Amino acid sequence: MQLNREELLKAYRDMRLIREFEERVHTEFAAGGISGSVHLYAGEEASAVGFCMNLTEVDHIASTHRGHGHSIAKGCDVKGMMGEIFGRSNGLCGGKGGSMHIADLEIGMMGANGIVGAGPPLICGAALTAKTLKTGGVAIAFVGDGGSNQGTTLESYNLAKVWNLPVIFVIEDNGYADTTASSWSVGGSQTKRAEGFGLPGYRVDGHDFFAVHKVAREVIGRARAGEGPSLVHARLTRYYGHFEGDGTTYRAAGESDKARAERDCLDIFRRRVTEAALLENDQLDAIDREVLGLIDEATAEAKAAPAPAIEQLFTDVYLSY
Amino acid sequence: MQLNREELLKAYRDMRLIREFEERVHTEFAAGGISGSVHLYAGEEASAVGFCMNLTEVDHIASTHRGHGHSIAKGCDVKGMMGEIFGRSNGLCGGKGGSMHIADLEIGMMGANGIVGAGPPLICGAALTAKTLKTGGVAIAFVGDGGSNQGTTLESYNLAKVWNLPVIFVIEDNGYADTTASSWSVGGSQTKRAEGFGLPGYRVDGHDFFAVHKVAREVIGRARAGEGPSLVHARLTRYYGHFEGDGTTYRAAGESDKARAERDCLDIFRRRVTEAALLENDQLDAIDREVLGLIDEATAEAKAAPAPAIEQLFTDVYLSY
Amino acid sequence: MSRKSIRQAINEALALEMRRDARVVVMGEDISGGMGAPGEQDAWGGPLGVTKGLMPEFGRERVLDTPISESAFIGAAAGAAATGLRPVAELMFVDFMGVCFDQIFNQAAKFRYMFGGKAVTPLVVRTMYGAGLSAASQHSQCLYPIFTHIPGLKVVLPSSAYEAKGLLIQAIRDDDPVIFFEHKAMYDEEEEVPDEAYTIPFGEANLTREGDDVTIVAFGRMVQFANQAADKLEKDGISCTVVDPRTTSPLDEDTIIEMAEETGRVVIVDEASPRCNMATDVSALITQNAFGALKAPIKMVTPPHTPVPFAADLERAYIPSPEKIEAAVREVAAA
Amino acid sequence: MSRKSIRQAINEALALEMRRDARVVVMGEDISGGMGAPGEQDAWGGPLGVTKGLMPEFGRERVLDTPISESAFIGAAAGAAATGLRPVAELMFVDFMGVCFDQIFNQAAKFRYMFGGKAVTPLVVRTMYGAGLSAASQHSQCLYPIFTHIPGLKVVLPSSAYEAKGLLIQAIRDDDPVIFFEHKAMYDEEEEVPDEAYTIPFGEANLTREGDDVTIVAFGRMVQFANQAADKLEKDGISCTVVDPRTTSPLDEDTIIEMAEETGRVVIVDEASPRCNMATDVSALITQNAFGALKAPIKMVTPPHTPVPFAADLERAYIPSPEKIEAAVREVAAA
Ligand SMILES: Cc1ncc(C[n+]2csc(CCOP(=O)(O)OP(=O)(O)O)c2C)c(N)n1
Ligand SMILES: Cc1ncc(C[n+]2csc(CCOP(=O)(O)OP(=O)(O)O)c2C)c(N)n1
Ligand SMILES: [Mg+2]
Ligand SMILES: [Mg+2]
Repeated sequence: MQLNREELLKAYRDMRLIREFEERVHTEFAAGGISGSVHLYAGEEASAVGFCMNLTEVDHIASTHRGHGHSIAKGCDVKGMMGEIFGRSNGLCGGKGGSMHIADLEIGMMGANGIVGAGPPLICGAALTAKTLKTGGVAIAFVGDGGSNQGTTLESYNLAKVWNLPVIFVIEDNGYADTTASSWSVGGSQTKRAEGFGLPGYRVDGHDFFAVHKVAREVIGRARAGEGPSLVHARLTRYYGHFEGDGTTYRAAGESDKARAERDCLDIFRRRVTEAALLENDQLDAIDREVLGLIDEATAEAKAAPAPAIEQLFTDVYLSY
Repeated sequence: MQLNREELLKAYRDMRLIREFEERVHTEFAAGGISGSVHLYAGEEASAVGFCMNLTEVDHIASTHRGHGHSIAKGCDVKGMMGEIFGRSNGLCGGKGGSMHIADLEIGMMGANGIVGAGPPLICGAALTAKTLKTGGVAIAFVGDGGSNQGTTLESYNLAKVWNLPVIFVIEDNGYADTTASSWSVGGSQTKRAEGFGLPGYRVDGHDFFAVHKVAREVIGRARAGEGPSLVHARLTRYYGHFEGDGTTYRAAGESDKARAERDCLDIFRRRVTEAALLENDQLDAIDREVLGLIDEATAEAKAAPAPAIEQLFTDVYLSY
Repeated sequence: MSRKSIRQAINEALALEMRRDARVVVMGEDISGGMGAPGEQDAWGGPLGVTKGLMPEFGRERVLDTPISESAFIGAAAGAAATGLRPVAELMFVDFMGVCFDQIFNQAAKFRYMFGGKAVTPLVVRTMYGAGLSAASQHSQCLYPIFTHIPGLKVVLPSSAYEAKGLLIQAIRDDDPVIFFEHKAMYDEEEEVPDEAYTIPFGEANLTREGDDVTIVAFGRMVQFANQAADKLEKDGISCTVVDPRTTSPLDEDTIIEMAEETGRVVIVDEASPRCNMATDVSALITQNAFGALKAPIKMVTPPHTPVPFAADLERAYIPSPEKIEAAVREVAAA
Repeated sequence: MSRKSIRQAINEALALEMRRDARVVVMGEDISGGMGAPGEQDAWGGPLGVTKGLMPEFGRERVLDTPISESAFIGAAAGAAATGLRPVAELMFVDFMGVCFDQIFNQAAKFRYMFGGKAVTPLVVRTMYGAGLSAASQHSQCLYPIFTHIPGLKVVLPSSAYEAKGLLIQAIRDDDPVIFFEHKAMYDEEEEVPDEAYTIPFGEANLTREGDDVTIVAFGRMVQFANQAADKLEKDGISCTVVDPRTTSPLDEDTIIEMAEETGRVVIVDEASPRCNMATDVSALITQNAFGALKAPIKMVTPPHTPVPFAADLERAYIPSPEKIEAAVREVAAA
């Protein structure tokens, strides 16, 4: 465990911030303040944070429809995100994108994406930019277990390999694509697929921040050193439905409660760092309070923000036309 | 070697017929009688015939842009094929398809295809029909090494696996996709990719009919028994350019001549069966003559056949409209 | 006969045809749901419950859940159609066409022509389209003009529950590839629908009303909006004909031309992006064939040339509304 | 200034821009050729030699051959464009769009809008289109109406070598995603082309001739055919204006409307399939905006609603020819 105290605090705060953000979106959605399709990342925080902790602003990530966690981990402004999800003018995309299109290219967040499997090709492009312009950057595509079956994803493994791109594919396997079990939909295995394309493939427990962080450091290090792409298969749990409103009847009774009770990434982290006396419970509690306050503020600001002006309908289609 | 005399004669005749057909198309193209893009299968005959010998009319194949060999091996009428390539009314598709769209659904030939990677999804459909209607049929997609990188192909491995379809994917690796070497374009390996998706993967020398036939029998038998899809990686050589007109400067000097001299599938076959005293040279020579006569006839008939009537432009778009 | 939602009408059409013909199979992502999962099977019946109940009745052999691989399974549906099944594949949102269009437009659509008339491809692709549910740019598009552009495809846009049932049964019995568009904001809309199977032929427009002053040609959900506008206009003494072409390919050119000629004033309403869309298609048709009868410029009511925005107010401003249709009709009536 | 073929003009445009700006990279299947092979490198320069010579000058880092994976590499080009490069990706034939359209129409085209104006995507996709080389149904399509339909894309259809060079340089310098269509039957056509770099702005139509009787609006290769037809008609005293819009998106609506008004008689020539195509788009535009000036029905000259056939005679009958254009103009002139 090579993380210093500051890094540990940051890791915890990022995970907690994602969790609190998602819990709030869950509540606000139920209360009727949010429209559209919203896919929550609660339960999967260790993956986004474990990877993004190893990145800087020269690095890029491409996300999925379940993009809030990746966005926060990569450094998107949570107030802007909340405003966006509420469809307000203070939103990160001015209210034009919504939950599924949160992006901030300036900090290397290439966007949540409404199209399953669209991220991997795009991230190959970010990696190509890094390689061509010698920025030193690496690029990570987060992909769901469902998205791992999309041809666009599979092609990208090969392109990354033959172009020797600094790319990491992170398969976030939460067991389901919508209602469909990954144990059914994924023929073979994620790591063997990687090897089939000549990529080193790793498995990791996605509930365990430290495990994720360790493998992330390794594959990112390799990519940064010009040694090419890798794939990481992280098993993890989504706490809520596929989207807000999903009854999740296809899951086993108590399935996600059990994961929450036994394999929660925040609990595991807290236990680990306090038992090893790396951090104090007080410090973590303070973060919890700070984060809660921030989410309160973000929510209040989003609700108070005006809707986008109608003229916004017509702008931003082209730079010039 | 479990083939009887009749089967051996058929195998030789089919390979010879393909070869003679392709040699003639090569000559006629050079003479200016054929227009459009023509991709010749000469050199690869053992693959098409080795597989299709194990099929009957309940079975389906999907081919590629390089489709003449598969078509003949599956039993398409060579006169109809020649007429089609000449764009004549006696063509298998009435002159509307040309070399890249030769098909005969009645005998299970689902078409050459102008789109690289389009065959694998289609063949999953033929296999689904066989499975659903319990025809006992199996389905084979022939795919080039270049086509093996297309997402549509890779997705199909997974679909065939999770639906447990009676499908075989045959990767015909002739070393090049256009000018691009498969040693560069294919990350990993074909057989490891197969395993990555949970399919058994086999390698075979595609110049050797007997080797192909053996593995074909095995994977087709397994598919027919409901034991699911497989992949076969056949290495072979295309004698001519990517298309007629290609200068092939990207190849090593003498590369294809060498293969013709040393690894020609017809030579290997003849040597093997005559040395083992399974067939006589005379018998094979007789086939050569018979086939040559047939190709002469097919060519003469194609040249003599009228162009399609102009009204044909408007027909066959819909059954009813 | 009973009141049924569009959701029910579509479900019933599928069930009836599956009972009638063992070759009809349906497939798609979560088309039943719970595949391989420990909990409820048939958990969703598609994301909006349209196919719920089919799997319990017809089994997993005929109601096939798929991995997320649209090229593979839509292509498989095309291949199955060409070899003896009559598949109804669900492309969850038409916005996803970009990952599988080849199998539709270069394969299924062209088999028959390329093969010189020797293929029959009874494929139906059901797909959701349209704005109105805050689904943003990648889940709200119409895109039917793209499919209409392609020779070899038939394109269906039902405007009500009655229409949906009859047109879907027709689509399933049809021997050509059909793309069947379901507007995601309309599933709950109800009307009287017969319980038994019936078909509505393709290429025969429906006149939802006839009037003397202005002819409105509208597609899919816009038929409803056009009728709402016509109701209001009626009160001000402007009487409209509303033409619902039902299918954009084949298009009932004769009825459209005739109705354009009758009033000499035409408004076309299309929820699709404005360039190269059905509004331009119908306008050009009329101008080429009924020019002499036209008394005023043909007006098109469409969204602006922008992606679909997320925020509710922006999305409302994006969609052609009954108010915009009304204004256009008034303008054309006065011209 | 010297005579250059369209092939040379395009090659020169690419080379000039690559010299000027290190962020410009080109990629595609066999765009150089011989990748990993034992023989000649830069063996093809694309299937028709258009990019030959770029790799020797700029190296494999900036001239990137790709596996056959259009989604991956066109998507990579989009992603690279959004992160600092200015990629020119080659989609060998536009007919292959069906395997990669998502990356073009849902990703590159929509970034800027979805992200609230915070993306810049200077992507160019070069692609071959059109019939005439016996390439049959899957290698002869036009499909630019589909791209024109999509908000967020710009669509360019050069009609000659001079146009191709100036429009391609503009495309590369443009900050929005541009789809650049090259007609595969035109590469050898020559004219005088300046040696240095120059740009032709998008959305400004070119009048290849002006006349009094009939306005012909034509696209891409059809501009040449329209000029040929106009030459013949001239001799019979029918004088035509020929409008080459150059780009279908943006479209120079003002010039088209103005030229339609000047003659009051319009023929539109489009090589694309007839439904929801540019002919309908322009016809509808004129009818909505210049109705009062029209003296005759607008006629559209297009192929029939069929795939492109293989046989030479059928293909010839399929393509709008100078003769068909001439006949349409005569009809409109007499109406
Ligand atoms: C191309 C495409 N196909 C289907 C969908 C519909 N869809 C959205 S999310 C989803 C499931 C994704 O599952 P997975 O990749 O495992 O991600 P998770 O939701 O579990 O995070 C589906 C089918 C889509 N958005 N895009
Ligand atoms: C989707 C698509 N991309 C590109 C092409 C152009 N193309 C036709 S054949 C070919 C090379 C195919 O190589 P391979 O699959 O190895 O088959 P081979 O020609 O060697 O038999 C290419 C790039 C195409 N027809 N379709
Ligand atoms: Mg999942
Ligand atoms: Mg090859």
